[in-house]
Formats: sequence, structure tokens, C-alpha cells
Amino acid sequence: MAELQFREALLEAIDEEMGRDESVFIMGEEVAEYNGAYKVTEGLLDKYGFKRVIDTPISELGFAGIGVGAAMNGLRPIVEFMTFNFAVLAADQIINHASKVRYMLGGQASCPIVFRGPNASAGQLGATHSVAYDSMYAHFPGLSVIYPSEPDDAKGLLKSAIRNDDAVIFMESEQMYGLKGEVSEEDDYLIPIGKGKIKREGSDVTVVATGKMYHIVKQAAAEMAKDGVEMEIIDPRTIKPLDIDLIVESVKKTNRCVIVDEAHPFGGLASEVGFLIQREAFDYLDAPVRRVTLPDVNAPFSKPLFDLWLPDAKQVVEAVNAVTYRT
Amino acid sequence: MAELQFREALLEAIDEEMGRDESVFIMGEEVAEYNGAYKVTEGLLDKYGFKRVIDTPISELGFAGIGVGAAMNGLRPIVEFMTFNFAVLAADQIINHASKVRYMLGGQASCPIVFRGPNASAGQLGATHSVAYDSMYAHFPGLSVIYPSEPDDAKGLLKSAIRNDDAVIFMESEQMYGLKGEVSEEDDYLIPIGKGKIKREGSDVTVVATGKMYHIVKQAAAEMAKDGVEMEIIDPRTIKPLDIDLIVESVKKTNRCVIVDEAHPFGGLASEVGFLIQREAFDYLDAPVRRVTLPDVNAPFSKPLFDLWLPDAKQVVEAVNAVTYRT
Amino acid sequence: MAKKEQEAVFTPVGINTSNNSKVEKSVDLPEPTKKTHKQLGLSDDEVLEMFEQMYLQRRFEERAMQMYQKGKFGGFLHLYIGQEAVSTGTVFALNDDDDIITAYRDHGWGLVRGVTPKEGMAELFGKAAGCSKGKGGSMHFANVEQHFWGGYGIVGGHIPIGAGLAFANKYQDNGRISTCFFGDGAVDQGALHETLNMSQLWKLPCVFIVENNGYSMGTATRRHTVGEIHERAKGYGMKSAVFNGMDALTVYENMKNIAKEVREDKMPWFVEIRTYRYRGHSMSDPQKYRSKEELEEYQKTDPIERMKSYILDKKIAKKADIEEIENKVEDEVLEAVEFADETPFPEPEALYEDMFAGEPHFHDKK
Amino acid sequence: MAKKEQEAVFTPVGINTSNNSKVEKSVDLPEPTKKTHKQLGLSDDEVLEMFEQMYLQRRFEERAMQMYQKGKFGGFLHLYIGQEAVSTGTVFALNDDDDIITAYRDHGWGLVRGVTPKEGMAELFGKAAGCSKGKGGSMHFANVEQHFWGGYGIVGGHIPIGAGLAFANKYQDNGRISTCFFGDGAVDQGALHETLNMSQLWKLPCVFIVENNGYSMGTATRRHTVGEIHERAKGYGMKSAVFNGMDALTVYENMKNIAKEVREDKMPWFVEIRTYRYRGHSMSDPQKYRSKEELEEYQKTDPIERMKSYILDKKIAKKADIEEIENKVEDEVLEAVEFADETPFPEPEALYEDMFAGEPHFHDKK
Ligand SMILES: Cc1ncc(C[n+]2csc(CCOP(=O)(O)OP(=O)(O)O)c2C)c(N)n1
Ligand SMILES: Cc1ncc(C[n+]2csc(CCOP(=O)(O)OP(=O)(O)O)c2C)c(N)n1
Ligand SMILES: [Mg+2]
Ligand SMILES: [Mg+2]
Repeated sequence: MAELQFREALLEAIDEEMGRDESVFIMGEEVAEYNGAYKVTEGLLDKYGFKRVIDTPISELGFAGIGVGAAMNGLRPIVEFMTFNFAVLAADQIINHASKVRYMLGGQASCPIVFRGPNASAGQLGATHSVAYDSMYAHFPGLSVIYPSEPDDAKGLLKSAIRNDDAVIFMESEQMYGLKGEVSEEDDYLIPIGKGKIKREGSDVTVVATGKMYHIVKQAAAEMAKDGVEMEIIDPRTIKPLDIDLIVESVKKTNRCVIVDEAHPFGGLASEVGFLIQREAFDYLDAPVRRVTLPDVNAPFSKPLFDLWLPDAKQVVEAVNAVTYRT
Repeated sequence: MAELQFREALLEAIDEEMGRDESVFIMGEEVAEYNGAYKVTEGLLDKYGFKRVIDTPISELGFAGIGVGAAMNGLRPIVEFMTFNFAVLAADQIINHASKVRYMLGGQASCPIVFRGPNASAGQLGATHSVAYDSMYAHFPGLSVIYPSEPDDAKGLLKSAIRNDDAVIFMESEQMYGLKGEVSEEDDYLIPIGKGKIKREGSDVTVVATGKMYHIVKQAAAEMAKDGVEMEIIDPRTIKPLDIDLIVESVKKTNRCVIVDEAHPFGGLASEVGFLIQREAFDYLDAPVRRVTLPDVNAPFSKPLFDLWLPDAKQVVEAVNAVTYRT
Repeated sequence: MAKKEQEAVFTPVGINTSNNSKVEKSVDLPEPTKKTHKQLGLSDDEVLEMFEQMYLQRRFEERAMQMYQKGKFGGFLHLYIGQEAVSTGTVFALNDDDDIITAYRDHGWGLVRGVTPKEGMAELFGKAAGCSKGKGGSMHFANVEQHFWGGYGIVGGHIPIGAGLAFANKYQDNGRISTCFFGDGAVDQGALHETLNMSQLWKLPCVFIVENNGYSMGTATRRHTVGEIHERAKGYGMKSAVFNGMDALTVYENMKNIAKEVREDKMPWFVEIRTYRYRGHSMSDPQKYRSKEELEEYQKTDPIERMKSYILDKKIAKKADIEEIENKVEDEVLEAVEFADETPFPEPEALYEDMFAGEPHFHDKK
Repeated sequence: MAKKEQEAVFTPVGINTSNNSKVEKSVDLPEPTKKTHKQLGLSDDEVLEMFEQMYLQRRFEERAMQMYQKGKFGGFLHLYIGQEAVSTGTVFALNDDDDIITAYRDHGWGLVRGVTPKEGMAELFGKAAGCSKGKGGSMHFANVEQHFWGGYGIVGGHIPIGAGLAFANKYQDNGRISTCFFGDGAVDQGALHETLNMSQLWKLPCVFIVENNGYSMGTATRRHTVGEIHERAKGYGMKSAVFNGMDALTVYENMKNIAKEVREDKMPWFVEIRTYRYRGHSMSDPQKYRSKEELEEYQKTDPIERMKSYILDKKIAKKADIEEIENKVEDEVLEAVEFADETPFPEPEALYEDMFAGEPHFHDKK
């Protein structure tokens, strides 16, 4: 195991896949000469040159579409969005083209493409730079959506995403790029897309969280352990395909569940998981499933408001208290 | 009460509001000289002239944004999308601007705008023309999302939407434009946004559906009544704000619930409603909440596949049978 | 009329409002080429083949329309009738492995790039034997093996995809060029602007071609887009051309030259081909936005009639030979209709097929 | 260097890769105006006011930068330093009720259009007394009452909104014109193309102005957009101009003339103002994409220094007078910092305020 930053784990994944397969290339704003707005692509230009590491204009719709066309015509593009907040401009290419082209041509074309970049908020960046889009993309058929929480997951899953033969949305977090963690040194380390992971075992309550929220839950778990409440933390890692079996199994054991989701409440990952649990584990539930999410309000800039806005460990503790009837 | 087609009810609403308020205007592709791709705007050009009924180029992002700017600067635009499938191109203006501008400027500007047009599928139009986007927009703070099922609701709600001081998404259905129904002849008929309606009373199961799905449920209800199963049908009419209280109250009576949703399953209206019910009416539920949705597959063209794809009364009956343990 | 014109506040007013259906051409056709097919390097047989291809597209669509009206299939049906010289001239000018991508008005393109009439008609009928297995329908004809990447339904959506095909060709250095066709209406999409900038900046071997057929649905070109379309290229310093699209030889000549240049210097082009759509936008269009007289004006320039006259004039073949071709095509189309009618629909399982090239996954599938 | 140049496959290569930091100007500055302020119709006082406004913007941002580095606030901070002549010349040229909208590099615009230094600094600090109540921060300064519609963070997103402001002005026939400012990077967004087409087609009284400051983040203009930016207007037959943005008088002269013409004929303009950003894109930018020498070249054309010399040259005021202005501004900015530091943060309830003009609704609020 090597200790790597999240960004280094991503870089290793991209580097290994580019080394392995000539058809893999990366494009996006500032990915080449600037070495990446968040340095995820640092050194790639030097290593792979101007043909395979490509700076784009600020034309999200256009370069996403060029990626789709290139993917259909034999390449494996990695399209970096500076954040997924800007990818909204490219939504037509993702939703109407990358995820649909194969089906509507009756299987004649494939679209092996990875759209990646930071998701959700990154501190006080205001309303237009802070939205979590993982649930939104998971809503649409054909897309895989990955939002890992730790460097090891990031590496293994990004490699799998690049090799995947269909469109994958791979989400990261600006605030997690510097996060360090042990990363497998296994040769060609691949984690299958669609498999969640029990990140902490516990018998009192199942808590589901991915991405940045996993770390908040981890904090809450440490706190609650002092009170003798043992959380089982499940990180689905991929939002879609969603490893609901793993979650349901855990809930059958703990009989209680809280989902912590960095999205707004309406129709987010939390409601989907909650819905499925009540349907699949109805007789096992000792309390209604609860969720901790953003409020249904845009991201404010002001620090104290922002801190109120973002889910925190305290809210997780409260929700766990609620489902364990400790309040 | 007058019997009107759905499109006529919409037209009346627009006409009345344009007559009442000079600042209301309508723009979109083919709304003026062509009288509307689906004739919703028939006759408006003749009546209100070229200044207030405006044909746009196929520039969804651009004209949505012009609408946003005009709304900020004193007007009340009705922006018609030929379908919400094409509004994906304008998502940045809806999600990043119309719904956020007020908050991020600390309340200095308002954005009273209605984005309207047909939603979801309209027969065999293939993958890119058949998606239901109501849940997607409901995910984002600041937007109201309306998707009525009957002409009367359509009229009263569209008038309220046009008068609303914030951004509203108003969704219709190509296949319902010709649908006839009684419409109130009340002067200035307004239905408050955010109020659902019990469209059929029953004691055995609560079935939630709006838009086109309401009619499928109605069919199923008639069938099941023959078997002595009485559905209570609730049409929320507005996806957001969602009248969850009305639904929960009904579930507390019937103890069972099925949601029928024209969206794909992941994170749609169905999962949101289902999640809330299990949380708010946990002790009242005699069976897990179930949903009937599209499968997680793109819309196929071929008739028999399309028919398989779209939720139908049979699936509703099955789901009701499941929650009433009649299978 | 002058009075009415003055009423325009935002969008310019249209023909029936502005001039009581006086003939006002929605698109000016530049002069066709004066060169003979020999001068263009085409053999007699090739000209006959071009005629056959155009005629096939025409008859295929006329029959498709009948079948639609008979209720044999549903969905949209956008006919290419009137524009056949564009597809045909282009395909003859390109190499077989050059890439083509277009919008939903795609039947002609499919037929001339290897979708058989049977596969095409079966697709319209939503049958499993259709070129896109019945999953795409009218808007999504494709023959990817023969480098026809299909028809697309989001106006302008396939423009960057066309550039992406070119990007991959340049990346793979395979000598292929890409051609991306779209309507005058699509010119107004932002995707075009982004794509033109990147294509010029990145030197993509791609030709972007507007089939200006005078209308975007019910909106005449001048009512939805400013200036002359081909002049948009100026802003990007891109090479451009405008030419007549009612004459297959003109299309052939120009596309041949452009393709050659692109193959050599890898720089993109922006091209406006002026043509005309005879039928409504789709089957439900009452066509009140143009006069019968206008339509008739353009029908006088019909590409198929024109080619027929040319063949007779130049004595490439006799009337009887032409009739023989016509009969052959007619038979082929009728066979296609029969085939489409009889061949089975996809099996229910097909609903879940063709979603993924890799491992399939469906959320909450029971 | 030549060898390196050849390596460009898609995007042109940048300065540090191509020429070892030899000075290569990222943007050519056209000659400033030769007219005096009198010839332009400006009084001595107005010139001094222009100087004061520019100096205020400069000092405000220099202090803001210090406060940021001290950790007084977070988020992005994009400094306008170097570009002050653009905001200042423009605002003096426009009527007070003409509309202005810009991108996130917006402090200068706010200050010159009525955001007080206190309100501005408080906004940066996220305080309730900020111009946007602390909800917007650096990227969302605004003073809507004085027709400054704010800064926007989605590159290009506010371009159609600017046209929408103009649309409403035309609709209401109120004589106001709109000006929409954005960066060279925003030129590549499809929204621009859609907006230019509709603005020309609909005759919107709007001026679209690119502040070409040489870079879009780390990408030099020529690396992200082809040709000369102002020439994009050609494709739309739109009126256009390009001029020097390091001289407030030049900006004033040109914007005055353009505004007058727009007010008269209601036709839009596309304008490129060439300027230069002295600081990094935002606070985290290591600026490896340009040489120190290049930066120094441009700093020689500093708009504030230039104005100062002009004032002395033309004997509009004495050195001491200028120093007095400078001291006054400095005090004002320091007071603003103090104010921002001390004034309270928004109350928790504010989280839910300002979302709706009408009845508020929040899904699943407990
Ligand atoms: C993004 C988008 N907006 C609107 C539509 C609806 N629509 C389909 S075709 C069309 C007109 C397109 O005209 P043009 O590009 O000239 O092509 P033509 O039909 O003349 O071949 C419109 C508005 C669509 N399919 N996609
Ligand atoms: C749609 C979108 N894409 C990307 C970004 C990230 N981003 C912010 S500013 C910027 C550069 C813009 O440069 P330019 O338009 O020249 O303005 P300048 O910073 O020079 O004032 C980028 C890429 C964004 N905010 N929005
Ligand atoms: Mg057309
Ligand atoms: Mg710039």
C-alpha cells in the first residue's frame, strides 16, 4: 500500500490507462499546459504530448460532443469538466447523446467515454458552483455514475471507468483532492463498477454515504462510538449501478438506516435508497429511514450560512439518534 | 363549466393573462406565425401582435436566457420549449440562472418567468424525444414545477404560474393537448401552486399520479373497482412545491400507497414521495410503498417495445395488488 | 404589405403575413455547374447510378408516406424529397470510408450509404430487421459499417459529434475526412459556434454543411438567422463555399474539390448548400408559411427531373433505359414495403438490448 | 522553439512551451485616442473623478487581496487590477440608467456603479451589510437599483441575460440601452453565438463587449479562440469595434459614440476592448503561462499611471491634489475594511431568505 493524495490516485489511474492504451486521451479546460486547474493532470502533457493531453476552450457543450464523436469513432476520451456545475452546459451531449446513441442506432455505435471532474460544493463558491449532480445523472438510463470517497476507490474505479465500454460520469471533490489514503499497489488495480463497500462494521444502524459525505459520517461514527452506538457505514462508491443489495443486507442486520447525501433533498440519492430500503426490507425496519441532505436552498457565500447549509456530523448524529429512538 | 381541450384551457390562461398584464409576452419556436407547433398559441399573434408573440430561432439556451434577463428587467416572459427534451440545452439558464439569480444577488433581482411545453413521451418519437424532466427540475431549489393532468387544473395553474413572482416550470403533454374536460368558468380562475387534489376517493389504497399517468391510473381504478378495490387517487398537480401532507393524510387512511411516475426510476417523483411516506406515515403502512415507473432504459421507437416501456394500467393493477397482498 | 412589415418588432415577419402569398423565394439558388459529367471525371454509368440513387430516395419516401398515412407506422416522418441531389452528389464525391453524419431528415442519406430499402422500410415500421433494429425509427437511420453515423433528432446536437468523428480520424491519422450535415435551423444553435471555433483551432478534417432548404419548420431562413449563412465562416477565418443543391453534378463537383483539399491540408470548411424541401416539415405540417406558387417555382428545378433531362440530352441513355431503372427501383421499394410489413417486430427482450456495449445494468429491474 | 511549435496537434502551444518565456504579447493594444478630454466633452472635474474611481477600484482590490491572504474571507477572488479603464470609461460614457452586466471579475464594475466600498468589502467578507447581503461574495457584486445587474460565475451565462435586459428595454421603449461585458474566454461559449444572432435579428439595443485581457485562466487568447475576436461580428453583419482598454479616455470616447448610435438606431454592437489582467486569474494561480517580462510590458501602459500623467500634463490638477485624492481613497478603503470586519454576519434565518420574491417554499424543510 502506498499513501497517496486523492489527486495522485486519480493521476495514477489516468497515467496507467494512457500508458496501456493509445486510444485513451484527455481533454478539458487547462488540463495540459496549466497541468490541471486542480493539478489532477499534472505532468501528463510532458509525458504524453500535445496529441493526447488537450486544452479546450470554454465550450463545454462543444468539447463534450467532440468527445462523444471521438468515442464513437474508436477513441476513449476522458473529458474533464472544471466542475460538474459547468457540465450543465453540456447536459445535452451527456443526456441526449452519450447515453442514448447506442440504443437509438440499434447497437451500431458505442460510446466509451468518461466525463470527470469535481462535483458538489467546495467551500464558499456561491450558488452556481456548489451543486451535487450525481443523482441527476443517475436518473438517466445508460450512464454509470461514480463518486468515490477515498483515494483507493478513486484509483481502482477510475481505471475501470476508462476501460468501460459505455459512458461513465466520474465525480470527484475539489476539497478532497489533497486527502491522503492508502492505495493498493497491486498491478493494474481495478475495482468493479457497481460494488459498494462496508467501510465500517457496526450493528446499530446502517449509514449510507459517498464522496465528501463519507468523511462527515466517519466523524459522526467516531463520536457515537463513544456513546456505544456502532454505525455500519456503507459507501456505495458508485451511485449507478447502485449496490442496493449490500445496503439492504446491512439494514436487515441493523434494522435502521440513515442516508447522508450532499444533494438537495428532492429526488436525490437519499430518497432513492430510502425508497428501495422500505420496499426491500420493510419487515426489518425498526424505524423509518431518515436522510441528511442539503436544504432546498441555493448555496450561500457567507461562511456561517454556508456552514449551516452543508450537512455536518452533528446532523448525522441527530438522524442516527432519531432512528435509534435515542431522542 | 365549459368543456375545453387541454390546449384550449392553456390558451385561455395565456390569453387572459396577456390581456390583463402588458408585461406578459410569449416566445418560442413557431409560437407566432405557425400558431404553435401544437396550436397552444393559436390566434395569439393576431390578437397581440408581433411584439408580444415572438418566434425564436432554434436557440434554446439563448432565448431562455433572454427570457431570464427580460424577467429581471420588468417583464413576465412565457418561454415555450417545443418539448422539455430540447430544454436540456437551456438547462444552464434554468438551473444556474433563473433559479439562483435572486439568491446570489441577495434579493436584488427577481425572475418571474414561466418555462413551459410538453414533457415526457408522446408516442414513438425515440430516445431523445421522450424523457420526463419534471423530477429533474424539482431537484433544484427555487423552481416550482407543475405538471397537471386535466384541462381545469391546467388553466388555473398556468394562470397562477404566470402571476408567480419566481421561476416556474410548467409541463404539458403532447398526447393530452386534445383531451377534453370541464373547466371552471369562474372569472379569473386561479388554482394555488402547491395544492394537490384528491381526484377519486377510496379507502383501500392511495395512488399518486400526475400528468399523463393520472389517466392510466384512472383506468386502473375503474377496473379494480369492479373487483371491489377502491383506490384513492391523488394528483399532486405540482411536483414542487409538493403537497405531501395531502398524500400522507390519505395514506394514514388507506395504509397503502402506489406512486405512478412517467419518469425513469432513479430519483424520480416516485422515490421522493415513497421516501417521505415511509418517514411520515411509518406506523400506518401495512405494506411497503410501491412504484410504477418507466424502466431504466431509453425510449425505443418500435411500437410493441414502446408499449412495453410506457407504464400502463396493468402495471398499476399489479402494484396495487402487491400492496394489498392480493397476489 | 409595407404596413405589415412595419409591424415586425422582434422577429421579421413571414411571407403570408407580409405579402399575401406573393412568390418570395425563401432561398436563392446559385447557378449550377456548367461542366459536363465527363469534365468532372464521371462515367456514363456513374451518372446513371446517381440517377438511380436519387430516384430510389424519392420513391422510397413517397411509399413511406403512403404507408404512414395508411397507419402502418407512427412517430415522426420527415421527408427529404427535393434534396436528393445533396446526399447523392456528396456520397459520390467522398471516399467510401469518409464519415457522414446528419440530422433526422436522414432517409436519403441512409439509402445512398448502404441502408437497403428493406432495412430502411423495416426501420420505419419498427421491425427487428430495420437498420437500427427498429429502435431508432425514421430519425435514426444509420449504417455505421459504411461510415454513415446516422440521423439525430436534437437540432444541432450532432454538430460537435461530427467534429468528434474528424478528431478521431486525425488522431488515428487514417486519411478519412468527416462531413457533418444539418439544416438551416441548426445554424442558430450554440453548438455550431463552439464546434467551428474548435475545429478551426484544432485543424480538424471536417466539412460542416448546411442544407439550407429555405425553412426551419415553418420559419423561413431569413426569419430565424441573420445574413448569409455561409458568411458565418468569416468570423472564424474558415474556408467556405455556397452552391446549388438542386443539381447533383454541382454538389459532386464542389464536394469533390473540398474533400480533396481537406484531405490534403486537414483544415475544416463551412459550406452552405441551397436546396428546397418539397413536403411539409413532417407529416403534420399544414404548410401555411409558404405559397403554392413558391413551391412550384422550386419544383421546376427538381434534381431528379434535371438529371433525367441531362441523361437524355447528353445521350447517356435512352428514355427506355431510364424507365427500366425506374421500374427496377419501384419494384425494389415495393418489395421493401412488403418485407417491412411481414418481418417481425422485435421480441420483448429487445427492450433491454443494445443499451450497453459492456456489461448491462438497469436500475431496479425486476 | 520551432521544434516545439511543430508539436501542436490540436490546441496551439503556449508561451512557456513555445519560446522559453520570450516576451510574446498575448494581446495587441490598439493606439489610444489622441483627443483631449475637452475635445471629448469632459470637464476637468470629470477627469479627476475618473482618476479617483480608477484609483478606488485599484486600492479596494489591493486591500481585498491582503485581507484574503490574511484569511479574512474565503471563496474565489478574481481581481480586476489593470482593467479599471474599461469599467470607468464605460460608466462615464453611459447614462446612469443604462444597464450593465458582467462576469465574476466584477468589483470594479460594482464600485463605479454605486456599490460603496463598505458594501463591497462587507460582501467579500460575507457580511449581512454586503451589497448582496453576503450571499453572493466576490463573484456576485450588484447594485440593481443603479442598473448594475451584477457579476455572474458561469462563463458566458450572462450573455443572453444581457440581451434580455435589452429586450425588456426595447419592449418597454424606455430609451435605455444595455451593455454586457465578458471575457475573451467567454467568446467560445455557444450562448454568445445564439445571442448575437437573435440580437441582430431582433434589433436589440445592446452592446456586447469582450474585455480581452489576454488570457482565459492560463490560456492565452490565441490558444482558445481563432482569429481576431471583434471579427466574429462579421458573420452576423453586426456593427463592431476594437479599441484600447488601458486608456480611460479611449474607452470613454468609443463607448460614448457607440451608446449614442445604439440609442438612435437600436441595433446591437459587438466590441472588443483590449486590456490586460495584472494578477493571476484568481488567488491560486501560479501564472506560469506568462513571463514576468510580458507582465511588465503591459504594466507600462497602466491606466491609472497614464491618467495621472495626463492630469499633470494637462495641468488639470497638481501632484498634491492627486495625492489628496489618493489619501481620501485610501482612507475610504481602510474604513471599508474596518467596517467589513466589524459588521455582523447574516443571522441563521437569512439562509432561507431571498430565495423567492413571491411565497417561499422549501421542500422537506423541518
Ligand atoms: C434542440 C431542438 N429544438 C427543437 C427541435 C424541434 N425541431 C425539430 S426539426 C426543427 C426544425 C429544424 O429545421 P432545419 O434545421 O432547417 O432542418 P430541416 O427540417 O429543414 O431539414 C425543429 C424546430 C428539436 N428537434 N431539437
Ligand atoms: C461555464 C464555465 N466553465 C468554466 C468555468 C471556470 N472558469 C472560470 S473563469 C474561467 C476563465 C474565463 O476567462 P475570461 O472569459 O477570459 O475572463 P477573465 O477571467 O479573463 O476575466 C474559467 C475557465 C466557469 N466558471 N464556467
Ligand atoms: Mg431547413
Ligand atoms: Mg480573459
